[in-house]
Amino acid sequence: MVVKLLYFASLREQVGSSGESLDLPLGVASVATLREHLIARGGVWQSALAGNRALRVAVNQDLAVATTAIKEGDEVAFFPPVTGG
Amino acid sequence: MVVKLLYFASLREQVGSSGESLDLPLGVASVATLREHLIARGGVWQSALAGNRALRVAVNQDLAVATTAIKEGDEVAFFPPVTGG
Amino acid sequence: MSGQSDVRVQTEDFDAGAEMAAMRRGDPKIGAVAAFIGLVRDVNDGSAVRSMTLEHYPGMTERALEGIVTEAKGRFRIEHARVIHRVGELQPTDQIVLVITAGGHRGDAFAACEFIMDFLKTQAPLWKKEQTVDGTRWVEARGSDDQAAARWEPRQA
Amino acid sequence: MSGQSDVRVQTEDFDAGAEMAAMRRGDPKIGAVAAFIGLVRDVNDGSAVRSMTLEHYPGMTERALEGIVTEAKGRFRIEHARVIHRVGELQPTDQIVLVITAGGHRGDAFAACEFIMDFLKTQAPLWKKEQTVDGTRWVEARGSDDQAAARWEPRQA
Repeated sequence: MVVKLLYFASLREQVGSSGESLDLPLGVASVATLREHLIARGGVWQSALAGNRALRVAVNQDLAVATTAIKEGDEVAFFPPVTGG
Repeated sequence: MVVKLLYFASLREQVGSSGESLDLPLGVASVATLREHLIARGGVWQSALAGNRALRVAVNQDLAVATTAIKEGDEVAFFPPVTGG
Repeated sequence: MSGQSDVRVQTEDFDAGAEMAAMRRGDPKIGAVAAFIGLVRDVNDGSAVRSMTLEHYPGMTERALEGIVTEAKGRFRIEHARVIHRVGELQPTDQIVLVITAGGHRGDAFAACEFIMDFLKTQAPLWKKEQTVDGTRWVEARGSDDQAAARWEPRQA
Repeated sequence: MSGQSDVRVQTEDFDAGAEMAAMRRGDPKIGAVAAFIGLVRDVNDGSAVRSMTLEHYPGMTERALEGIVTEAKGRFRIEHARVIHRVGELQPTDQIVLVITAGGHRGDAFAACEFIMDFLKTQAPLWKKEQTVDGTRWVEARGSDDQAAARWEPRQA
């Protein structure tokens, strides 16, 4: 299934991309498995998304947790803790 | 000794005066004894200043308590609990 | 700091936006401005209010407000504070009081602003008389205001 | 209520006084208006700040802010609330964010205003990048902001 990925702020700069359309293999259907799938790309993806880094994830513009399910066509955004205001 | 007395808000209306200069007899030298002295006038003074009524007193523009001393030339104000803001 | 007094008691209306801008103008240490405006409502304690007259104790009112501002500056990390309170006759929707606090961070700015309002309500000699459809009456002090002021513990020596 | 959205995310500056006046205009039920302005300071975490760039997540930022305003209106007795947050490049002393709440009484107006700021700081997708004399850096999230948001207990069902 195809999902739309977005990257913001320091994470966007680290991976060198503001977003992409990605066709996910079978078995990648949650926030946690998607993050692992991206980490498996290695290089900047591994360092930017490593498990020990505090990152927030939103699915269809709602804050999500590791177990949140991902479906065809979803918009999934990865970003660092927010610092507005 | 002579002191300056001021009355505000509902108390001012009840006693029909915004203030007066008053020569106090010997023994009237605290907020409590001054209040008793005014109550002893009877009539509106008795009803407006009766002991069961919540009143505030300021001596020289600082909030005072019953035992606060009063000296020659002091400005003593009586008023109801405040309602600004 | 600004050369203007922190406290004003006046019959004229005030411009909250201009006062807030003046408080932070040219001071890059200010990261947070908190403000409060109190207004005349058209209903109070169940009666329609046509107008209101605010009485004060000239001299002591200013002195009491200055004392409250000084206390707030001692308790909280703020750079500036201003209080403007109107007196005289006011109509529903008119502005009554403005409190502004400014400092580095929001927690102290909010706390100082609310502190000043709570003590102004219970300590500053100001009295409201309402002209309602049911006649004229002096507003009674509220127990809830005493409780609000009592939330603030005595300052540590 | 006013026909205008409660939330705006924009590059342009805002006029706090005009926004506060618009929020209470013609509504005699409003007895209390609380407001907060956040500003760019010239020093942060010990470094001199020359300028700042605010990034957001178009769509989600507005949605998150609207959710926070809705939550505040459910928790507190307020009639109106407005949030304006700027994005793009800002300089020291520039305004960043404005939160205004308005209602019958001051306690709820203050609480709602502070609640919105605390959750905006921890929930709304906005990120600050500072240009300092020591180089460019992304601002780190503060534990003190998480603690401020955690003060608010979950809403009773």
